[in-house]
Amino acid sequence: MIDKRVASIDEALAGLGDGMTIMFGGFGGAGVPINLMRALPGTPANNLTIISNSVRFLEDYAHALFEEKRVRHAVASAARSRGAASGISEIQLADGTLTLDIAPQGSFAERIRAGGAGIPAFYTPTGVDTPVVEGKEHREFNGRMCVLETALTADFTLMRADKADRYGNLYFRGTQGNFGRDMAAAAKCTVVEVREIVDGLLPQPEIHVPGVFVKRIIQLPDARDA
Amino acid sequence: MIDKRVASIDEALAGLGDGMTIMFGGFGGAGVPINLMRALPGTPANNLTIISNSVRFLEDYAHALFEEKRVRHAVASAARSRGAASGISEIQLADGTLTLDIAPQGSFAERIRAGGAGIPAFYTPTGVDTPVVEGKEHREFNGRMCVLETALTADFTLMRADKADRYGNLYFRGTQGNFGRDMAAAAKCTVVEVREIVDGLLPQPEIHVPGVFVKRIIQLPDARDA
Amino acid sequence: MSYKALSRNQIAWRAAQDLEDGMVVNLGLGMPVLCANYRPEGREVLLQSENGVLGVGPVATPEQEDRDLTDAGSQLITLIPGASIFSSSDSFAMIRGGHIDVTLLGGFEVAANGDLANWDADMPGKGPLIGGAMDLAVGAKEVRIMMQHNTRDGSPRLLEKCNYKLTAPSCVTRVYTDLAVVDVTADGFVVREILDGLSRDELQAKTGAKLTFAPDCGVLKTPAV
Amino acid sequence: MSYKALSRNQIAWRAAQDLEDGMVVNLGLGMPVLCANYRPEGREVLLQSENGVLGVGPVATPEQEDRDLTDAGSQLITLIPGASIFSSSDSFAMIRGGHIDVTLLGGFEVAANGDLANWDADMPGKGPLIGGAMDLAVGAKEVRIMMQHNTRDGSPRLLEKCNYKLTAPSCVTRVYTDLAVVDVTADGFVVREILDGLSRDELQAKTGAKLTFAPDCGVLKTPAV
Repeated sequence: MIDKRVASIDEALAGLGDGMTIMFGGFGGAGVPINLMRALPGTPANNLTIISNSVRFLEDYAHALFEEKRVRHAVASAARSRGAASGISEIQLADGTLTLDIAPQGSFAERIRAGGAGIPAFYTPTGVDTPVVEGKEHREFNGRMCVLETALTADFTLMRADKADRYGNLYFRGTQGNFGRDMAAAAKCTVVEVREIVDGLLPQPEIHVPGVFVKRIIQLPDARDA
Repeated sequence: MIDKRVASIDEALAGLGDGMTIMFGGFGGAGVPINLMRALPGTPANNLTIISNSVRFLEDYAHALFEEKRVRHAVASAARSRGAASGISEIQLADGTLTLDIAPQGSFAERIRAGGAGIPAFYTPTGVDTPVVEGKEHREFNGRMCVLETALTADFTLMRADKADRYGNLYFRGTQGNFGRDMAAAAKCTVVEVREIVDGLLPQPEIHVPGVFVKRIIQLPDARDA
Repeated sequence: MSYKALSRNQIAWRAAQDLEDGMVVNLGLGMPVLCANYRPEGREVLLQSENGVLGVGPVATPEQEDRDLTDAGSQLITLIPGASIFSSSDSFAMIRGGHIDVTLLGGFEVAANGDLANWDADMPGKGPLIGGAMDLAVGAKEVRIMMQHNTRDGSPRLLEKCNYKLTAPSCVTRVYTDLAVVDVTADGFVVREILDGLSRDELQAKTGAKLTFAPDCGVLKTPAV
Repeated sequence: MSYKALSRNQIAWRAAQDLEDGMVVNLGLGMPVLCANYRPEGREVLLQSENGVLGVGPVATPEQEDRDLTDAGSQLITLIPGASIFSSSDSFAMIRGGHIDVTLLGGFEVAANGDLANWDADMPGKGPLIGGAMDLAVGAKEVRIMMQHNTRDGSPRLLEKCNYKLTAPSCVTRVYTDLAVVDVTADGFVVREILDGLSRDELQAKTGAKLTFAPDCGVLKTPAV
């Protein structure tokens, strides 16, 4: 019997260890795995690479990871902390504690999709003539200059959805899906916190992510209510 | 007011002309635009490139295009006619009337997605060490040899869905979506035959293809019933 | 003569008038999102948001608020009938693939060849933020910029060459400022509309590149918005 | 001694016994799809079809038939509870991306290094048909082949080197034939099970590459199916 339900956050994050790469779903507050992020500093995970559209989410919900210098590299389309003063990740970027692979958001999303889809690299016109693709291989297609972008994969993906079933099938409310839909396929171990694990199995029209991409699901209340 | 409804097949296929490239959705009988295919020989279209997972569909529903030697090039993952004897497309492949770009089905599908997504080319491990990628650029990523595949785009896409609304939003039944979902975005003029054009607009959970990818919709009965 | 520069809402009103019936439009953060409020009556303009929405409706009222339904600016939104939702990769496939008719974006600088700089203002101590701007600038059929004509210290933002890091080269087709509507053409900046009471020489003096004035150059409207 | 080679259904039964609880499996056309009928009770094996289905159920009865719901072999199918449907590109993303545990495919030839040839039998006058075989052979975590041990004219199909055009190199892990179950290992073909009544020498004589016999080499079962 296929049963991807886990009962505790410890079980959900089991195996998360040194030197790993973790992807984080979520955008604009929707689909952000706040409960799992908050639990990260309590794991032995160190020397981490984080892949998150915005580094700020990690500052918001797993600040101790930065304080304890456990994040060494970030891949993101935004690495700006809240407010006018420097945030901890900005300070660490400046002093070299943290390194950054900054990408246009579309290239960021496509690199994740490629990672889950077995596509090691692709060309895109985005970023050409800007400093963010300096050093990347350039090549012209149909008269348009493009750059080579490589796939992103991870050891873990942490994300939030609205509903799941024991197969790991996921249903999103509203715009919860965003990056998580592709991140689910790009990691070896995808862990999803959900509002509700349904009895039985989700009906076909409600399945936004097939369970094959998901390893563990855990029912946890909306951390924004706390 | 956005209104992509057209009333006649002539209107649906208007502009289809010489030297054009046409994509055809459909697999296993589901999502095949049989009505539109049958109307193709009646258009002035000549010197065509067809992009269809199987060339056979065109033989079945637009045989006259081959008889009149109006198809010069095909991109497909299958170019085998029905039965043990040679079909007309097989004869034309053999005598050079028709040329063929044969691709593994996954590369075929991904090339179409890339075409709609503004990705001019990508690398894939599929096909390496087989004759179908001979002459294509090879390159190793992470120790695995891959080949460069280029995007496919078209002047027209013809496909079938179950329901549409005036915005061009599409709803598929069962497995109708298959290649059409990506082909809709890869053509300049996507024409969709549907069982029903709904009053009003489709509800969000039923929209499988956003209308932005669709140019014309036409309500036509299921040609398999004829 | 004296003049009163347009407010942010007036710039947004002006930019919104150019959105045609049936267009698919992506509105950037800041001034551009204000355009949603000024779409001319009777036109169906579909708003795309790069977090995965086509058919963004008005910002949610307190009763409508749903924290799981946001736009790319993290505003809580509503959907119009016929709206669809999809993943980030599909959203950028839509953007990069050339399916967005117009994107309206904020800008730091625009060059006479259409180069755009709008993502990195070299803020000391602050990290970079690209977001969707580069993909929108590269992928949308038309890129229109909304910005103040000058910086706070009076420096021009319309330039021969951008000083800030580029977002994308040769992409901008039109700029809406608080003083004028300026097209980017093969011959450089062409003024289409200028504020009443502002002389052509004064506008040129506030601009860092040569301006040409269209033969039918009109008066920039100042609606009460 | 004499022996009776396995029927197609018996080969399918044997291959199905190796499908473990929780596996995601893609079954190729021909013999492989027969495996769906012999999945051991109590195991949840999810069947993927490359036209965009995860959770293929039994072939539709006449009352259930829906022409818009098919598998990659154009059979009218049903869905199991928990099944999902997606596009062709998403389906092959699933396949190429390594998310399929096992694919069972038909074969023309398998080489001792795991090379597979199963797509182009050089039929005169007939066009090529690749379909999903190459992506499945490259992408699935395990590629298992079901085929007759020999061609109709008695030639071997397990070879040192394939004669037909390859589908993919070094991909096959196990072969189920009407005579034996043979693993492809770093040391070449290793026989795991052999038909009762068939001697090792006879099997070797019917094979085009050296066979090793596993220390625990067992008897190939002949269920009444």
